[in-house]
Amino acid sequence: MVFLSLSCWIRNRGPDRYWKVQEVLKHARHFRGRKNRCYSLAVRAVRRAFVYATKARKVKKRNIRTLWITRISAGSREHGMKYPALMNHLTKSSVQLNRRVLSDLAITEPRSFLSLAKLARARQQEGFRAALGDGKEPAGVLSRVMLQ
Amino acid sequence: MASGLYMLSRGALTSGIHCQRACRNLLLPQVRGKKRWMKAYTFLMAKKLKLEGPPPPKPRSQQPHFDYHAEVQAFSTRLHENFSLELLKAAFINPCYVRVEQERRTALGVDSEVTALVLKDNTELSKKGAEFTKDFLTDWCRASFPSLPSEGLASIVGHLTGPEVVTHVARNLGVEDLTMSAEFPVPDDVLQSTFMAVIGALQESSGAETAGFFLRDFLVAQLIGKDLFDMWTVVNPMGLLVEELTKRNIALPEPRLIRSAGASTVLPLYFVGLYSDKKLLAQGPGETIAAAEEEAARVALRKLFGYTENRTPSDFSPPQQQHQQPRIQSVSSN
Amino acid sequence: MSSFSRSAQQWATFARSWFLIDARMQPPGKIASVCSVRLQGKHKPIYHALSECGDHVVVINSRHIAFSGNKWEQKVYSSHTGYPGGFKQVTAAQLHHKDPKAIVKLAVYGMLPKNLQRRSMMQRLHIFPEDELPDDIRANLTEELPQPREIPRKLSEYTQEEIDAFPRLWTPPTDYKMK
Amino acid sequence: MTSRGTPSRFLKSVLQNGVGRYVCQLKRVSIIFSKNAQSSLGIRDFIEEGVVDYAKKNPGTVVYVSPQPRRIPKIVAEYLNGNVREEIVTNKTSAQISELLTKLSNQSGLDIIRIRKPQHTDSPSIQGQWHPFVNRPPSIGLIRPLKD
Repeated sequence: MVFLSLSCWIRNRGPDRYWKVQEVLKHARHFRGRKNRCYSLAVRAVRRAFVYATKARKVKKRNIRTLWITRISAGSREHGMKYPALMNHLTKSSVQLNRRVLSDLAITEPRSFLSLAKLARARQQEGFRAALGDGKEPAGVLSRVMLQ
Repeated sequence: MASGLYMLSRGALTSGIHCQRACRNLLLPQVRGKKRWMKAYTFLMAKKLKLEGPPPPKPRSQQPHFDYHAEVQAFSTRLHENFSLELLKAAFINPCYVRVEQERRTALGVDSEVTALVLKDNTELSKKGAEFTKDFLTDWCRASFPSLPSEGLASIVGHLTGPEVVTHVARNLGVEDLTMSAEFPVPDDVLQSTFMAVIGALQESSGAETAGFFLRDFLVAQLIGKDLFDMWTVVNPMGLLVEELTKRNIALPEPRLIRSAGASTVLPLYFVGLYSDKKLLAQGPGETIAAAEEEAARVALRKLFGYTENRTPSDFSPPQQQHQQPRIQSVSSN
Repeated sequence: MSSFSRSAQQWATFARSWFLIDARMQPPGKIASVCSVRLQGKHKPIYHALSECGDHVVVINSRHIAFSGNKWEQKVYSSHTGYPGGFKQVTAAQLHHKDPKAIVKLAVYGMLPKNLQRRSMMQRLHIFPEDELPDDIRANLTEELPQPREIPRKLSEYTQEEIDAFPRLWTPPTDYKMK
Repeated sequence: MTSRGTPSRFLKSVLQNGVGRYVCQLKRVSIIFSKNAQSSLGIRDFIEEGVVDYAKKNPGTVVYVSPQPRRIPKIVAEYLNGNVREEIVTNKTSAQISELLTKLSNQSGLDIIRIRKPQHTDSPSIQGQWHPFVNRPPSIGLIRPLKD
């Protein structure tokens, strides 16, 4: 190649590698071992870390939801209910609190959580009563209960 | 940038005869692209910084873009207050600054009669402001916590007017930039007296009520999230509780162990309940029975004094006259 | 309501409780599931996998556990010593005879999550074959857990009136011979 | 970005701003531009059209306009808590710059880094935080002596 002027030649030289390396090492400074200072090791680790970070953004939501559910179930067990029953009957009594709020309530506001559990319990009993009727069999059915 | 150009041209000169034509052109166009001298330059500067240490801080008033009058005016309007500007400017002048300025002028050999330094320092304003602050805060605390004894009130007021809180507030209100002080960074006591002087100036220019709202909005707001016994050191809460209960003619507390877990381990937990007249006054957890009892006494005191965590929040609503202006501000801020 | 100081509140929230459970006539699996929840701390609303908030569980009367079916003879506990020919297999009855704590311990160990905290959780499990407890452990206890299964009554524990009043499906003839 | 590698903080405000009254946290704006450079065209427009309006609308902010030869045009914003932000406004139009200034004056001046949670409180609990004895009936006091 022919360069007519020095400035064109200077412009043509490749990019400065130092800054490219720094761009990568910037993200690797907190890594353990030589990964935090050697480019060739760092570049792989950084790429892997970014892949993990991308995937973790979805997984985090899942994990946090599991944690909420564990906490709510612990809280509801303290009041003698199971988690599915609590959630089901809260929904039926149109309490639209989500799991995050419920788990926060179980930790920081135990009394509100207790009243929610009581509400769910009342709804459950109501449901049972509606399903079982008043203990009488439907018309036209003879059963041992009636004979007694 | 200039040094970079210089280095390049020197390199070109030594590189040979056939470059001489190019060399003449070199100074004209600016070299684009990656600044390859930057790495060496950055390293040099970092090394220099490491050897010499960071430069001494320079007051904002000596840096470019600083118009004292405009800054003071903006300070006044920013806080939605009507300061009289002369008073406010006087409030920022500390006696140490006046003294140093006087010395500087005599050292320069300026005739003291021709350019006499006519500056009023803020000693009076500061004294006045400090007094007003103390009075107002004591009144406010008494109104908000009517059952708190005077020692507690004094310690809350002492905390709020103490150097730690006041300098924190002053630094975050931009008082430090405007303060005329002999030293920089401004020492804590100077900053504190300056802030008090600002309050004094406000009281003189717009009256005690406005100054009271100012104090409520900026100093009392620092109480949020604070525990009573963070500010008030009580060594023997049980003794204080007994004293308080005898004052109110309530039966004396009787501590009882109500819960315990892991008593023989290194992580025990005891719950001690204080019963007065067979009613549960308070309960408190602790690592040992003595600590739990003390904690229970503290809880009982908090309840007695009305300083529990679930008390009604203090009233910070804007005063009636200023009702229009802050609302517009808050809308525009959203 | 409470308004404790911050340090006291923290100490109370993260304190470890000590639970007591009586394993007399209980199926070991049910005992183990109760224990493993408490050991992991999953019964607390502050549960977090990394905060090690599990409690202590004391199991007494582990010698008197009850298996259903013919598990005492049929259930096999296998292990391998690592040497050739080192595959050991013992039935539940044999194992229980050798070590009355082993069956409950293995059942709990299998129900805990398989991670690095498993060993430290197991250290918080205290099993005693009989109902005698050392004094230092007895001092720690906070609560007794209800037994997961109601203990069935033996025939010898019924009074004669109760036996007479028991409804009968069929009255045997007088000349009926019991096999 | 990996979340471990980036700095983070909790949500907070300067001096409980907004509890009593709202104080605009932007105390000083310096507009630095070149009188004849092409890249300062937009900011020169803005200075002709909008800067006076801006200064009138925000009397609590001191605006300095300083032409400096052959400079990258920028806006230096100083906040009450002492933080300084520089915004480069090369080749930006007048409307964009006005938008940027509004944004700067609405900010609190705290570091713009990842905020761990969208809400934060110093005293999370009103009813008292959960502790192991909160939901235990008082009848289960100290454990009964075992039958020996």
